[in-house]
Amino acid sequence: MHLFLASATLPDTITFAIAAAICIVGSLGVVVSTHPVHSALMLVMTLFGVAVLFVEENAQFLAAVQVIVYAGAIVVLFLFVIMLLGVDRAESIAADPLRGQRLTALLLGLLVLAEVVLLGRGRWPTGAHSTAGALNQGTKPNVNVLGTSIFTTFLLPFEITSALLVIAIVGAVVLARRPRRPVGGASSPIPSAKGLTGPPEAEGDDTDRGPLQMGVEDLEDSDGLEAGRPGVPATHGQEGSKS
Amino acid sequence: MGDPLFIHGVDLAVFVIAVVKVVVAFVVLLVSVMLMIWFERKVISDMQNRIGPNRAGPFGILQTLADGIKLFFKEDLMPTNADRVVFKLAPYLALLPALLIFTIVPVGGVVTIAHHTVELQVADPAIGILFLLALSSVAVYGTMLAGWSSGSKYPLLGAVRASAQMISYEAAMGLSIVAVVLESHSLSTRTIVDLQASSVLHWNVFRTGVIPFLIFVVAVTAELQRPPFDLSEGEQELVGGFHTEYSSLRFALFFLAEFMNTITMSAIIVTLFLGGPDGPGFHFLRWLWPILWFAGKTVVFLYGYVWVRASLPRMRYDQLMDIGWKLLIPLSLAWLLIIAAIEQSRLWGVAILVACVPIYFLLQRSRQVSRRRAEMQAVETERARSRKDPRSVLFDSLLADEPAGGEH
Amino acid sequence: MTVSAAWYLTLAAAMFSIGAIGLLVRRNVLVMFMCVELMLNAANLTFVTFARELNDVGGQAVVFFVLVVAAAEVVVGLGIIVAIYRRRLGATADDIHVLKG
Amino acid sequence: MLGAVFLIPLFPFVGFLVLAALGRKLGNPRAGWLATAMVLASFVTTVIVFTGLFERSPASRSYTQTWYSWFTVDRLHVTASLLVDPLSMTMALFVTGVSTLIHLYSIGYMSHDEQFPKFFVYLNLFVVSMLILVLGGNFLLTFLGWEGVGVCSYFLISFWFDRPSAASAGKKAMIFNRIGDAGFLLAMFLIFERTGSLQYTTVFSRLGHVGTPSLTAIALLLFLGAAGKSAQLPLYPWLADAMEGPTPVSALIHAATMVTAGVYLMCRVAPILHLAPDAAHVVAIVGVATAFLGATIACAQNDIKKILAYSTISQLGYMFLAVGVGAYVAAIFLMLTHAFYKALLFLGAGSVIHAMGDEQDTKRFGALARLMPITSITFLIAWLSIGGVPPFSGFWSKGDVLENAYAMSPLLYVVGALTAVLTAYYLGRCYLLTFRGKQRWAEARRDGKGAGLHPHDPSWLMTLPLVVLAAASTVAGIINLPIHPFDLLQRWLDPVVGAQLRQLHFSVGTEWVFAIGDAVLAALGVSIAIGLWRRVAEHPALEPVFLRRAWYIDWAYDSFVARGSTEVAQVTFDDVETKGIDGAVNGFGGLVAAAGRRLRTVQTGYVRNYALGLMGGLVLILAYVVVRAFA
Repeated sequence: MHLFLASATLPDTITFAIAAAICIVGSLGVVVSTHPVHSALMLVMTLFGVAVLFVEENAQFLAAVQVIVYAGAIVVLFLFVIMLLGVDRAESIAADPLRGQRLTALLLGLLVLAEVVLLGRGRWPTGAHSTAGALNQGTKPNVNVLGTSIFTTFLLPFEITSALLVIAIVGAVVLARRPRRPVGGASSPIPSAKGLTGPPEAEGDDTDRGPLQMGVEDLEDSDGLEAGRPGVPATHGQEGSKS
Repeated sequence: MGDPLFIHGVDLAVFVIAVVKVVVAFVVLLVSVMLMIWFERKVISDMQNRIGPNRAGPFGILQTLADGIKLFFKEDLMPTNADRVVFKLAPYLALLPALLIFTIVPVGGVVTIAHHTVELQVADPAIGILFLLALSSVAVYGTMLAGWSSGSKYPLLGAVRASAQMISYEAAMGLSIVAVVLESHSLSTRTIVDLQASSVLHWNVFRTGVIPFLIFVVAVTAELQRPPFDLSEGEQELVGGFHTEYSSLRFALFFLAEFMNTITMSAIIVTLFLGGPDGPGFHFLRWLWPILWFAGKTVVFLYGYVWVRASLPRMRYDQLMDIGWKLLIPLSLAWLLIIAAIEQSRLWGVAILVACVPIYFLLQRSRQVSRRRAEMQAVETERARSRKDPRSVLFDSLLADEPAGGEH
Repeated sequence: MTVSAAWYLTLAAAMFSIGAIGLLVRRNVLVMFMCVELMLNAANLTFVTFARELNDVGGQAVVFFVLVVAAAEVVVGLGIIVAIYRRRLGATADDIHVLKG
Repeated sequence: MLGAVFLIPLFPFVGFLVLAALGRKLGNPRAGWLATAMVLASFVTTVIVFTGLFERSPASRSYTQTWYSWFTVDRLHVTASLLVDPLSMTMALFVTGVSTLIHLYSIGYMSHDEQFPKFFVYLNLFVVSMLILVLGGNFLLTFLGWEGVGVCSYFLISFWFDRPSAASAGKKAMIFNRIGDAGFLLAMFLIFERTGSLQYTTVFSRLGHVGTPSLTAIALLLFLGAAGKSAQLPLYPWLADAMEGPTPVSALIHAATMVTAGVYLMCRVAPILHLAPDAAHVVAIVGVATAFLGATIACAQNDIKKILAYSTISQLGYMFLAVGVGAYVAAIFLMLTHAFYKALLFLGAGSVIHAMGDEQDTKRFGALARLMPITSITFLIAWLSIGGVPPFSGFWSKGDVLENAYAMSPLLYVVGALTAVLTAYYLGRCYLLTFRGKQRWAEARRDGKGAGLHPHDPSWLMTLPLVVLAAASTVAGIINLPIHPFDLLQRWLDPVVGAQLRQLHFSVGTEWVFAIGDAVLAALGVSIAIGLWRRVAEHPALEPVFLRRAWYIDWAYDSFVARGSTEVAQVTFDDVETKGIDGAVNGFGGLVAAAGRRLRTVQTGYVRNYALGLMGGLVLILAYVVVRAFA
């Protein structure tokens, strides 16, 4: 491992240092934050750091896609779920109920880190050569190079991935769908009786809705919009229904 | 390829020029926001047959400044339930994308300063369009976090609505941009603008066949949450939208961000579809004319936004989602396919066009079916609603797909 | 000339380890999920670094696929989480141990 | 015209497909008519092809039609090709001809059967298989037909599968045939190994490079196959049991066509047999032994179909005798004539059985001649024919065989002659018991059903084949008279087997001596039969239990082979299977289950615990990589 930055220019070094710091702090933030929303924001920060590093490494397209897909879609999805499900209560991370889990985890994590850093010093040539074409092709922009590669060498994986996306969409819809309930059940004259046997009655009428509506209603079901509020300790309504 | 400014390496002059460009862009943007607010108020007043701001400065042109100063000195309130960090962070997250997107807009041609070729735009990254898409997808955060961190239900609902809306329309917007990219074979805004130069017929509006332009304008309007797509701040339902709990300077920031976004997006429309700074010029002050053309085109769009705001009623939420998912996305997708096919050969274009016809009818049929089902469900819901507590009725009507009644 | 690959790899390893530790330590399913994303990002960073180091566009292409797969994974994963939370609000990963032998 | 040869098997195949798909819809008579029409069409095509072949000069009477390359494995290249030469055409002619008649007969015979269409499905499939066997241009295609007729034989023997005896008879036939087929297969392997081909013409052209031991082995293995198919010693017992099938089946498959496939195969491989004289001797000895054995058993049987079955075995033995002594033409000649009169006998027996309400015991018949004149007369003709009474066809064909046998060894002639006497005798017994003497069926049947019977000749559908076959049996001898210009078959087959034929050097006088001797033998048998059985129905001394039980050979098979193998199987099951293999499997399963119970505690259900495990695995893998990197 080269421990010297001699070969790197100053702006590059500074950029790397800042981005790396963002990444590390962000990663730690994800793990340490008690509040899932904070974790998500820290994750976004990390993602931006990684995007910067991508640009540094001449992967402009990936940097952009990283932001568009990860920050713009995935984490937003996380936030949606967090906010709409009303599960954004702070988690008490003082102690772990699984004995020894935390210590072992820390130990293993550090071991992995140590091993990888060690690996940086070792050599294990596999003899593998470039397979998918050169990355630097004169003045050709990164987007063109990557695009050509994806639509020629990696065409089949690309198509399969698109199929995977469709499957994921269908799967998500099926998962998020609430099974149709007979309307008769919803119009039960005794709400309290229904409350004993099933989920709260507010769910009665929605038969076919997306996660958005559902989420808000869950929030409502859980007896209190307070659930959607940050900073409210986990001591209310649905504590009983947990266990 | 790339910014000609950095071709010969970075020296002090280059550095200074870059910094100057940033500062100028920032200042210009802020000032134009100020003017925009004034402009909007004045135009709407005119349309509503009243005078509008006329006290501060000539024609009330300093009214915005006065409002800003007032807001600056107001008490900064923070709700007790608020998530303090995020609450403070959100306005900046809203402002930042608006500012950054403007950096890739070419506001004029190319000038030479101190032997350096300088493009009149803050930056010209090779992946400019991706940058635009990335930032517009990041723009959701400000809204979303602001609403959530307020710790209050109306802002939360407003934020959820807004972000759902933004995410929905982003797809259509992206697809219509792809049509432009397909025509220009480049992601750089400078290249896109250059390719449109010299003739009105080279403008992407015509080269992509108008449809992507229309889709883009509608989608951008929804992204900006300008009327008629400003449901997230429907006063009757949600008080003031996601920034209900904000006050003082933080509120000003949101306000700023909103109008800055409007300006930026108008500029982007002009850049992508209307040739940017392209237009006839004179030898006298050669560098000035493109800038004027650019500003003029942008103002036309700004006026359009104001005009729309003054004249169109707000849409219903289900209509909004319908337009986004069932009209704009399929349409832009189909159009994109057709353009791509024509790019390949004319025969392919015809083939795809023909293929789109049955798909269109299929979509029509599915819409019909879903509408009928929704109507049937509405009846059931009406029955169930009669015995619910008022609060849930409110939310059902705000968030349900089916017509909530009263707004027809 | 930018910073040497070793630094990037070390950074990626650190991120990976942090993500892994987070996955093992946190009980909130959503946060665990985010930790998985962290680990994925670390892997992506490694890929990109090697792509640069070996001058092979394959590394970047793989990252592209990882992004797409991550998106699909999150969609389904969050769907599952929504389904779980619908049953029992505020459940943590430890509450869902019905799969034990 | 030769190009039409593919139509020969195609017609019945189409019939088979149509009947298999739509047989039930076509219903009782129509399905039968369709099947018959298809076989008739096949017959007509065969005649056309035959004439085409006939027009050619004798030297060029060999034509191979290749459909397509069937498969290729390394050196083995097998084509689906048909071989048209005098031998195959002779077989094809008589197969399709006899099949047509028996199909016709079956329409009447099976008219009351509920599975009428299915019967014709099988029958058509059988004809297809038989034709492929006969016309196949290589060993493998012949083997395909060989197996096809085997499976059809199984289907048809067990046609009334609700009778346990029929079901087990089918199984028995299958098992005995399998033994023979194994021989055939091994022979094919050996042929391919030695000559590199399975095509008849190629194989025969390369025989010069193959050593005599190999040829003997090939010939013996092929003979094993032929013995299985043609019911020779020691694989003959299934044929008697095969009589459980419907009588037309017995006539077609188990008398006229399928069982002669072995003889056909032997004639087909005459070049091999010719070069392996030891094997030929074995064939001749086994043949004559079978002939004698079958004849003696037939003398003591009461069941009319059993008599005919053992008679068939005996006659097949005769044919193998002919093959073994190198008289291939005589074998084919005997096969042809035998096909006529044996089919006639079976169909006649079928008529009688039909008329007697499914009674098969000759001791319960008697005096049917007046009631069933046509059946009686045709049966009489068949008897005289098979008995070798001049000028019926059997006289000529059998005489031919005996003459050749004598040329090889007088001993063979003596046994053959004895058999000839026996043949005339036991069929005379059968005829006399059935059609002459006292009427016994009314009182003999204890269930009293016999009293109400009014036996009569069946409809024209069934009598027509009888008459045609009777005519054929009478005059078929003219196709190969021992006088030069009239030895048609001899000259016709000359291109195929002429080179391997044993040349006889008898003077005309000697020929006359042989002919008179044959006639005397026949007369002897006939007169003994008439003398003994004309009036009396019981001669216990002439029907010893020893013969009635068929030399106890079935019993021997049962006691030694069947029971022995059952014992072995039982021991294997008890000790090896139950204790050894099952024990090991169960023990392993128990081990896994026990381990699972122990390991179950690891399965906590906590996702994070599992993740911990994953992480541990990662650490280990990385550790390995690190060690590799530095090592």
